[in-house]
Amino acid sequence: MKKDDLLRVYYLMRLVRGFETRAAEQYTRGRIGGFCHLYSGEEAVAIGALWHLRKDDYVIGSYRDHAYYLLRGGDPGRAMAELFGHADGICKGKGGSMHFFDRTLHFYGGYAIVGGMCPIAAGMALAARTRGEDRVVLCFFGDGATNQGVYHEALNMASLLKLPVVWVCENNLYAIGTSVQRSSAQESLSRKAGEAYNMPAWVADGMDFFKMQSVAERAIKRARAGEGPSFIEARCYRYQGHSMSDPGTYRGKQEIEHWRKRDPIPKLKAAIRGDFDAPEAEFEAIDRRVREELDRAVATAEAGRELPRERLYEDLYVD
Amino acid sequence: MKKDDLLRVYYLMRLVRGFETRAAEQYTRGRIGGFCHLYSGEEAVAIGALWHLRKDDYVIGSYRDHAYYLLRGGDPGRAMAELFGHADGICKGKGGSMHFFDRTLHFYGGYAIVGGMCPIAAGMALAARTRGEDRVVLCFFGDGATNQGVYHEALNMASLLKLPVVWVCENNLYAIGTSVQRSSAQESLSRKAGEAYNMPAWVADGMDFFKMQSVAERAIKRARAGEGPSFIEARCYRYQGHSMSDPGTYRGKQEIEHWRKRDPIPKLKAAIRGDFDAPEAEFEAIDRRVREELDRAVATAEAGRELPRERLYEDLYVD
Amino acid sequence: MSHMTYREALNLALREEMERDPAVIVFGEDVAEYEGSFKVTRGLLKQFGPSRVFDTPISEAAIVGLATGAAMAGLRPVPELMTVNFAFVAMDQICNHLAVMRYMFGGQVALPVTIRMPGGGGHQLAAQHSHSLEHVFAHTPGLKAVYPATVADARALLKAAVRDDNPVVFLEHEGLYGLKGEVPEEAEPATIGEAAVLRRGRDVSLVAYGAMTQAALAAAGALEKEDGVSAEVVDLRSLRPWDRDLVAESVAGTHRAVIVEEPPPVCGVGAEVVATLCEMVFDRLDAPPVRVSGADVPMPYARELEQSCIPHAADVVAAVRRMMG
Amino acid sequence: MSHMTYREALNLALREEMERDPAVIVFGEDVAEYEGSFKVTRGLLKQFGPSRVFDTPISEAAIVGLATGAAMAGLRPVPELMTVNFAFVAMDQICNHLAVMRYMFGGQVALPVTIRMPGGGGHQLAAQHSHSLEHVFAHTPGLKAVYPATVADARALLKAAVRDDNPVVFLEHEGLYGLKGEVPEEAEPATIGEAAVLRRGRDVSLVAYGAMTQAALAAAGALEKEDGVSAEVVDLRSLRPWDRDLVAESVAGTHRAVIVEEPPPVCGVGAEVVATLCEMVFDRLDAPPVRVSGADVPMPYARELEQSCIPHAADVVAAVRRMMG
Ligand SMILES: Cc1ncc(C[n+]2csc(CCOP(=O)(O)OP(=O)(O)O)c2C)c(N)n1
Ligand SMILES: Cc1ncc(C[n+]2csc(CCOP(=O)(O)OP(=O)(O)O)c2C)c(N)n1
Ligand SMILES: [Mg+2]
Ligand SMILES: [Mg+2]
Repeated sequence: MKKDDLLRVYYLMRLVRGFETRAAEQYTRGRIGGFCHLYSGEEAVAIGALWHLRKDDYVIGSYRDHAYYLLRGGDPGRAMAELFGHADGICKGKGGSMHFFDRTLHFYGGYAIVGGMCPIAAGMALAARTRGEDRVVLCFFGDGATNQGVYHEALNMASLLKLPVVWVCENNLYAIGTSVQRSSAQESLSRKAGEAYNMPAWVADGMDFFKMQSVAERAIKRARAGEGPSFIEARCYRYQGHSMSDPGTYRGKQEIEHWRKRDPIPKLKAAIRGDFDAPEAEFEAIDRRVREELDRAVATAEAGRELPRERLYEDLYVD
Repeated sequence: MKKDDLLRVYYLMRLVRGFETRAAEQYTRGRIGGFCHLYSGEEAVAIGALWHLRKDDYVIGSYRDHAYYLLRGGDPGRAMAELFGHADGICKGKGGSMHFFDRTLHFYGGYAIVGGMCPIAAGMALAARTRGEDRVVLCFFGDGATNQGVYHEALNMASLLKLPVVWVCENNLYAIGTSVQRSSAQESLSRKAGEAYNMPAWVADGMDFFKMQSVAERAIKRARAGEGPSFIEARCYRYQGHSMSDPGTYRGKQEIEHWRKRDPIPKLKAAIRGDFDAPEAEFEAIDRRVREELDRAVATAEAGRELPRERLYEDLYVD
Repeated sequence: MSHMTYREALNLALREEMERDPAVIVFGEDVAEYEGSFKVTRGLLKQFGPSRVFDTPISEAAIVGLATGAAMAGLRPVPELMTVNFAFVAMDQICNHLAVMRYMFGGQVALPVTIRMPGGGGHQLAAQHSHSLEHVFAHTPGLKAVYPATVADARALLKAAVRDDNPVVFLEHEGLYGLKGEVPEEAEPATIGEAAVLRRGRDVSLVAYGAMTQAALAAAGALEKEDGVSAEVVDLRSLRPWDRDLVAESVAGTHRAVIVEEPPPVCGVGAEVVATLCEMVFDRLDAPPVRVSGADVPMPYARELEQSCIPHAADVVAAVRRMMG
Repeated sequence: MSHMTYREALNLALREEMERDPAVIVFGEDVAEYEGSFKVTRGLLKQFGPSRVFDTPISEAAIVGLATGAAMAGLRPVPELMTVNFAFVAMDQICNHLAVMRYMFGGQVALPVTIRMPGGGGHQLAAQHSHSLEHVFAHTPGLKAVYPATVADARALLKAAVRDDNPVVFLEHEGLYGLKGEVPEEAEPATIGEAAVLRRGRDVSLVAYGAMTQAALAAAGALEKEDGVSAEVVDLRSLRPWDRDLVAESVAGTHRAVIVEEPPPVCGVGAEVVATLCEMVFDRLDAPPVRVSGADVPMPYARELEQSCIPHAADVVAAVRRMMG
């Protein structure tokens, strides 16, 4: 990869991480309500998985969805406005943190029901295939989703119909307070999917951008070529509790430390520096740019307001 | 196995087959309504699977359930009365063909929703385990059930909790008009279950009593010993359409012929004759006994009547 | 005009809409090669090929989700659930995904999905296979729900549902598939949300939908002949949105209302109609509006018992007599 | 008497029932080690051990099925669904298995299952996480459904549910967990199916349940002070069976009824109450009974918008003023 590209990856990492930090701050200040799930620690998964995606490909995922929107090219200001519940938010404040969505970016939503988005992903792929397009669908979900019935139905159907879906399982080892060991009889989620639904299934290091993008490239190519779905189990970790209201005390300090040592950001930085001449100032400039963007995002959000009550009944039906 | 036991198996085969023939007749005469699914062709599956079960073990299954009830020691007369919708039927005529149930025999029901009985089976096993009993649960369902979400949830849960369940998949190659190939991305249903839920999974010849009982014996022992659930894929065939209202034209004559040649009844007879001195008259006596029992069953059913309308609201709640 | 069955009218509507718009696709359990459990999709695979008409595994939740995703990405899916009973396993996809998505995403997406669901009792299918779930769909903002009662409506409402840019739950009554009637040569889609007066009357309004319109019509005939009572019969046709105005107008004219519904009463469509009549025309009521509903039990298998759970014309007649008496 | 929160009262009831009967077991997502999303199951794992209190995967349908099977084989399971929203994925197991089994098997089996489900809006959880499904459970023969509105009832109704030999859907309002109140030292189980008059009044009956009793009580206070109107407040407590007699008696006394419910109105509990009042006390009504219901939209996330969807005391007051005016 070229240096510019790598610096862009670095930028995206910082952007996603930084956005979550701001979201946490605003949540603590009471500006954001409801559930707010942060992606911090898992950046390499989404950035890697989405790296080879075309603009017209589809993305869909769970409620831990700020990153997907930002990575598809979303506007941090409109994202923050959505978190504030404001009318200029991505979904006019009707969706909130768990329900980001931007049709123009082909980011088709964050969903709050575990596993619920999986058959919808298959449906998008079906539409693409039916119209003879070579678009691909990337679907993100957690380890916990693999215990939900509809997930199994969706994987079977996608494989049977050879639909162009890439299933990206963010295996961060926990579903709220329950570890994968305690929730899945088959701890290898790639085997659980691959064997049962007869599709290629890979394990990837979700803390490493390079590993993620290379597996995802294969999966996307396969899907685009009409060879059907495949499955990526991205082993990763969320640094924070499940959501802003979870202290996350079920995980030992040592475990958290272990994973924090594998943080994707310094790892990426080191990799860039190993291959290129890249003075600290270059990274600092990016950090500053991100900071400014996010300052603006918060300012935008602060300046907005909720939809007026009269517009409550809008957006329910197409006339 | 001793000759007496084998003749008992022969008797059970005849009883199950004969009951279905009578049910079909009565259905055609309009005495039986609703859906009526016959087990003809699959006798060896249930007889083999249940052979090593103790009286106090639990059995549960799908709507194709006449055999389960009869094989647990049920009364063909009360079964036929249930099909007629009469008050002296097993469920007072409230259940019908798809919902046989006899608490005293620990046969805990036939269920009409594909896959719906699977978590219930796990729950019965949980109760046994919680009370420190060594009872085992045998759960029957079709190939089609393996595409239903709740089935996956149940298998995972049973394996995770190490519950004493034996999952018996009657893979008769079709779910109504849809073949396994066209409905399951993983055609090997044993692999689909075994790999995904980390439990032993065997394929057995469901047209052969001996094969079935020997696999089931292992599975039951395992469960009884507290080693957790296992899975049996019984490869079998239903001779009739899916239910009495399905002509079954989606299957070729040749295919049906092929399977009919493997009919479990003559196969069993030949095996008995190979090992023992067993003149035709012995078999004929059994055939006659079955005929008489079934004549009585039909007569019982014909003599009955429906629950009076005043009793419509009974059996809804425990007071 | 041509003469056909309710089943044939549905089939015709599907064919017409598929011919009209290549975005319309049909899928579900045994809808393609087997041509549907009730043969409503007969001939579609042959005419439109496997990319537009295909069979799925027994995975109702995924069937609905597949339709939702396909609609979001530009198709116009018309999945079939083999019967409405299996909507229970797909309830989350119907009520907590399909229904809410447009709203929660701020109106960014249209979801033109029509989910066909045959249902209703009367065939001795017992408790697990005899549900009517219209009250759930009628309750749920974001959905539309329709229930044709006539052959002409089977076609016209299905065409309207398929062309609607919103999710529509399309309920069909298994007992009506053989019903015969006329359909116009050139069928226009119906307007979803409009009820119809099936029979004019002065003394009481019988409000019904689906198969219960048959009971209401028969009751109206008997009341006329035997009691000299003139009953108006209103067919709701749509359950969400529903035609409050037409129903209120009818009752304002007759001053009496009997609502006929097949499922058990509690929190049902009948309750909604009564509550709405109170809100709209309370002062015009000469008697309390009453419901004639299914028995409040799971459906029993036995023939007579089952029949005693389902409202018949005689029950409607009796209710009217009590009211007038 | 001791003073505690609604949450603590639920916890106490669980402990008491588990101490009383070794057949009572508790399971669900994060109920054991994590002690419950809302901490209602705090301390249970420690006190009763992992064979009676355990965590499950995110598999609500199987959670309910597990409870059903365990109950059929002699236990008395009290599963928790993390929130009522996830009942959608378990709807088939609740409404088409648990609810119907006793009946369809001719009364051979008892199913003492209590499914606890926290729910209700007001916390900005948006469309997919703010459902109220009581209308579905109230509709379904074979189920019982209760919804405690007070701290004492949280304990007494939960004890009653656990001891009941029938399936009980036990609804808890997330907004009430912090509510404080008195519970008697020795709590007897409540009687499922009995409503309660929370406040006596002469001019109008405010019928509510769950968190909406708070709005009704506040409205009654305001009406007394500001309008000199004396409002009676009836808490339904049970939604299936529900106390038609007590509600009818109250309305027969006041001649006016306002029903307050949190979810959208169509085919809801409010509609059922109105329809029943028409059947029982139509002639005693001085005004049409009205519903004050949630807005007929999926729940929006934004704070003010969400609040405008949920009935408040002011809405109830306004409805009464319109009615009296
Ligand atoms: C069907 C359903 N059940 C329960 C929940 C509550 N819930 C929200 S997130 C969550 C854990 C999901 O864990 P996982 O899938 O691993 O994703 P992660 O949060 O770790 O990214 C649970 C149980 C839900 N949203 N949907
Ligand atoms: C959830 C659900 N979906 C659809 C049906 C309708 N249906 C009844 S039986 C059946 C086929 C089941 O096939 P399989 O599981 O292979 O069992 P078999 O009938 O072959 O014994 C279908 C689709 C149902 N009963 N339940
Ligand atoms: Mg996780
Ligand atoms: Mg089969």
